[in-house]
Amino acid sequence: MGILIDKTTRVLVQGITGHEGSFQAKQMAEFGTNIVGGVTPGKGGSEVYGIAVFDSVSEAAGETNPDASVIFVPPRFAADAIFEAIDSGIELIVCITEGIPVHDMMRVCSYLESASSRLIGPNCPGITTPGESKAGIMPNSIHRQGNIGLVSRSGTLTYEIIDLLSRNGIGQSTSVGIGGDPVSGTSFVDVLEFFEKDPKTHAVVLVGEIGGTAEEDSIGFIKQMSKPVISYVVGISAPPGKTMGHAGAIASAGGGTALEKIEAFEKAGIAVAKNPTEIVRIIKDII
Amino acid sequence: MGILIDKTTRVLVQGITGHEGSFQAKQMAEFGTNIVGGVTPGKGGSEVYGIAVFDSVSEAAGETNPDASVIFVPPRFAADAIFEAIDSGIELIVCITEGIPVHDMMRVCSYLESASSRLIGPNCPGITTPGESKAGIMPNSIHRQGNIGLVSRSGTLTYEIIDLLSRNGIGQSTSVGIGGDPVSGTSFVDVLEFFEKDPKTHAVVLVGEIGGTAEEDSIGFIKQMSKPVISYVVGISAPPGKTMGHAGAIASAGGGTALEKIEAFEKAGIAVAKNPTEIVRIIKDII
Amino acid sequence: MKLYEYDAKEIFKGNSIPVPEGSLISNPGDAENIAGKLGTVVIKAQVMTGGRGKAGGIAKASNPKEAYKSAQRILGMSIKGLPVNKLLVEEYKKPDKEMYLGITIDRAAKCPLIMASPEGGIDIEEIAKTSPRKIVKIHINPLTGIHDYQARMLANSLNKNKSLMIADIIKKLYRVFIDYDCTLAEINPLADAQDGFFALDARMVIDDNAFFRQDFREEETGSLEETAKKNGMSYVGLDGDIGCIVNGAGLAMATLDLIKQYGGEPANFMDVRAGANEEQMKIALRIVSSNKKVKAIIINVFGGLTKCDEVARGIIDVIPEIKAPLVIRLAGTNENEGRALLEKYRVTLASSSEEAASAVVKLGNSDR
Amino acid sequence: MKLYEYDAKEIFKGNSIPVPEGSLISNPGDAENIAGKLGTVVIKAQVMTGGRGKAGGIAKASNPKEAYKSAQRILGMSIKGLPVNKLLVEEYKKPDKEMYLGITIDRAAKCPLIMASPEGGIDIEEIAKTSPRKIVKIHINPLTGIHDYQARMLANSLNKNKSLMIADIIKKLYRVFIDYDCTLAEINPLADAQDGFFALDARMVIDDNAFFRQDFREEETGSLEETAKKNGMSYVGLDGDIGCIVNGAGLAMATLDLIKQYGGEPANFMDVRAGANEEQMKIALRIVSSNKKVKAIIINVFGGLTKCDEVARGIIDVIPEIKAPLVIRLAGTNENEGRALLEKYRVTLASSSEEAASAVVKLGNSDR
Repeated sequence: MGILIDKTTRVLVQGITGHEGSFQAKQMAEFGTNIVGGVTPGKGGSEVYGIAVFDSVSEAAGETNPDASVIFVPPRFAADAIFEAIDSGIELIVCITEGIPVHDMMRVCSYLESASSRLIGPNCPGITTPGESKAGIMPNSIHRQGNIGLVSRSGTLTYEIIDLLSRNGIGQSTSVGIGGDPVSGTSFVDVLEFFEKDPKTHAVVLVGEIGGTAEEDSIGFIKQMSKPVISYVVGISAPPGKTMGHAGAIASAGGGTALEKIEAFEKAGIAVAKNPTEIVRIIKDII
Repeated sequence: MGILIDKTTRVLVQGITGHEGSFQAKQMAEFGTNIVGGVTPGKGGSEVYGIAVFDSVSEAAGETNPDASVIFVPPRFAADAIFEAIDSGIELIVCITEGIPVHDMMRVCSYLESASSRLIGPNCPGITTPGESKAGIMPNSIHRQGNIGLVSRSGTLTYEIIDLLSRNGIGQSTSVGIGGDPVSGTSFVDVLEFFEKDPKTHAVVLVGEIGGTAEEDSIGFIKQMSKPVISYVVGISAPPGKTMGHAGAIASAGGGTALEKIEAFEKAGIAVAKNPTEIVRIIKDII
Repeated sequence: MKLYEYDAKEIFKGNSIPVPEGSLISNPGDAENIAGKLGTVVIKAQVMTGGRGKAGGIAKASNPKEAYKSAQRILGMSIKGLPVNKLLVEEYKKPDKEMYLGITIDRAAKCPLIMASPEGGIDIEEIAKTSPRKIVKIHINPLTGIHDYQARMLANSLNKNKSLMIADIIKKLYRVFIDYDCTLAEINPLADAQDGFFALDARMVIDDNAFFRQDFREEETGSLEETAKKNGMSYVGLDGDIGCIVNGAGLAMATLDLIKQYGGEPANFMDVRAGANEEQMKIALRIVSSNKKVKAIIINVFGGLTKCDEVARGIIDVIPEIKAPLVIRLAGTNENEGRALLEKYRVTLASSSEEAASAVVKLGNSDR
Repeated sequence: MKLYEYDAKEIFKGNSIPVPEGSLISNPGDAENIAGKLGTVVIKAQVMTGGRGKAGGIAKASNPKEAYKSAQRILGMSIKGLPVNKLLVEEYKKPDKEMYLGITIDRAAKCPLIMASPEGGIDIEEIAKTSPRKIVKIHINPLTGIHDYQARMLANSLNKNKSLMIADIIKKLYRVFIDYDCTLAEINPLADAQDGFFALDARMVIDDNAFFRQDFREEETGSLEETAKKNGMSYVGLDGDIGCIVNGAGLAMATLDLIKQYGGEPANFMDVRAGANEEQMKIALRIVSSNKKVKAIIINVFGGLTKCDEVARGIIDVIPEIKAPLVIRLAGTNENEGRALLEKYRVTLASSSEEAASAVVKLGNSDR
């Protein structure tokens, strides 16, 4: 249950021999993720924590038949790694890498339009379905099984909210970090559509931030949903024209401010939390 | 009836103010084609034989709602014209132009994979459904309504065969010239699939020539067809390594000779005519 | 990274986009000389901000003396706090018509967006407000690049009679946009002058993430933003007095928002990134506390990759140097170890973001 | 258009694909000089045909004198009928291993196809026959271009330990393939030598249709092929004695095939294209009849755009110059007018392609 991944999902790790890749592969394995292999060009034949390493995704795909791949390769090689995963027919690609040139991502996303793969990220913490599987880098300890879906553009703020929910006895069906880059594979709406269909999910928390119109663009679908959505948007104090940490977190005179987003949600009758604690309160009110 | 086009098909002519474009637009109109407009950049607002000319396909599309476009623009601008037609949502694009760089056509064909348009050609005489419509340059006088589908990589040879069929009382459901270039939009198989589904078509004549494996690639489908296919392949006397007029008509040590194709058809039990007259004889035997 | 007008125009020139003849200078005498050669010139302050014209940073001079005087005046100016050290002196092109041409990234469509408007010389946002119907927008497929027919359609919307020339400029601007990894490439205004079209102003913003394949180097300013960036962190100066150190951009923004909710004003945004360690934390604290306005500092860390005990050790090393009171909230990996280490120091420990924000605002307001 | 090895290697060099140092020369003295500088050299006949090695057109020379002698010998040769006028003299690179690398167009897949094989130095068709499993093939999406991972996979199949260097060459070869509108770009053999990888032979074929944007000019040979091409027609010389003039490539091939069926041998393929007119027909007849072997000529025209009366007029103008008997078949637009014009001349009129072919073969066989 939950969305996108579960116990049966066969996960590949691209960039598995790197510092972060190997550490996170271990963390995922400890969480219970069914890791079937890793890829690092030139390191084929070696092992990382008992996980077989291959030279290429196609080779790994032939041997291990993966459903998903989590990408940890450095920014300048990351787009290539995504193309490789797409061309190898990997259904779900989670790209953790931060700092990929936006022109690379535009090319990747354009290519994805005629491919059957789904890309989560880049610059994202990935996906966790508590009790099932984790394809990403969220801390193992914070999750708790339950019925709240979470989708967020953020990283640590997502952990904070998941942790807060769990401490308050509110478990999650699946938590999805879609990433903080201006151009990325999967949108709020895409994830909301999955949650809407998922019988285990009873309500969804949407965590947005400044920049772009991804939050506003989700309103149309949220209004059609049968399940309540609680929104939380950060960056009220962000000055326009400045990038706030995430490449995509930049508001301008042309739009993308937190207040605009919050107003749009309120106008559409969607619950808006002012801080993490309020998310908990609103969920408790609803359920 | 027939395939791809009929009386109701709304046809646009790209490059309508050129020498060939204007002449052929007139011919098409005289044949009965429902020509709804023409396009030549910079000539918007003028008329050609009473046909309104627009500056761009999107403008023409907005005003005239075409289903098909026939392209007569010079080779160096032709790929751009095809892209314009695809992006304007034209369902059927017939590109007459000869001499388009093959790299341009590879790009176009790759783009077509994720588009909803169908491209016939380039370097082709187009499509004629006798009694209905003509989107191309086949001579008006040679056609006769009937039940034989014709698909060919050739130009004048196609006219010759159509003429011969008509003179012998054998009418055509639709005649399709898919073009003599090495990389083109629609294959033998694509057209055969249409003929197989078309109730008016009782048998199909396939005219092939040297170069590539388009003929061999169609055998699998022909064997599944409920309708008889009569093949005719030219170029037995062509020396390997020489381009015989058409950019795509070149056989090599690696393959693509007429004899290989003929043998493949014969081995698959597909009727092979040795000359145009034999096509007529075989059809008369069958029907 | 934003480019100076002069740098952007150099790139334009190298890519055959017509710009007025001109030079970059830093003293009034040079302005005089150049005006002697070029005739009537325009003198433009090279500072990284809009509204230069309104601030008096752009002047027309019809003779060398006038050029000298204007250059002298503008070189003495500060525009929005930025001192004017360099001027672009270029040939004056009288525009019969000023148009807008810009390429940006459409985040929702995930592709380049070219915008053209026959009304130029003002901000595109302004045009969008006053005459939105006069902006023609075309999306470009990043895999195929711009098609001739698209350049033609955009050009037609600007000037049908001269569309070939304009289409050519559009294609070249798109080339620049791609080749230089731009997030913005803008000609505003594009002037239709007696002797052709000219980019009278040029704006380019380069994707920082593409620096590994682009030959740009950011100007050294010695700013806190720069120091942070060099250390792999992200710092943005703000107007308030509460210093902030947070791991993760989203949590940092959330923390700033909470400070505001509790009536405080953040002095800065500071994201030490997910993998922050002892050394990073020390640098971060020094950067944030170097802002004299800072009355109190909040450190809000949710440890995933980051280990709270390492963070605590980094803080402890720097505590003797810091005068402002510290409010620290550590959660996640090794949370208890981190808190234990800090307990013996004169810092306020909070157990949630809200509690920390509330506490730091109180400390900031209390005059010590 | 095929390029000479030397021209292809110049392009390779300009695109940083390593080739042995060498020069193009046309007299033995130059070969001697170059050998003096380069040490052991390889001397290669520059003719546009395969099998130069077997024909003795390639020689190794370990000293200047030997180089002089070999150059002198090869410059006197003809290979498959082509006189050797130029030699490439280049540094000898001893290959530890010879590999194959080529990019072509996969017509069925409609995209570039890169092929690599650890067995090089022989034709790819030969490799395909003897060890098909040793050829690795990768299709490239023409919109995205080659991905690093694809270059890596191909390189790994050649030599895993040196895959970075090979991948680099593969990417550069792809760049050449695209930038020069190639239908073939081939390095065979690619040598793994002591001091690196080298393209020991280079083959490039350029798409004639892309000449408007490529800076190539075909060598002037004065051949009939060339004259026909300049006049917008397509001529291919064959070994027989029946001259052929047809409008349309498919119909021309069909006509040739019919001539064979009736026991004749065509002297040429000649497509005068769909829009042939009076003038074109005159040129075509003169080209075809200039082949002294021609004993009879067939003209087979199916008029669409082409008008049969115009064709007839063109023929009539040239009839006095033509000694070989003419068989003419006109069908389609203005067929009757065309036939009527020709009736008073000593030509054979046929009413179908078959009839025409049969007639021309008979005429060709009868000794006049």
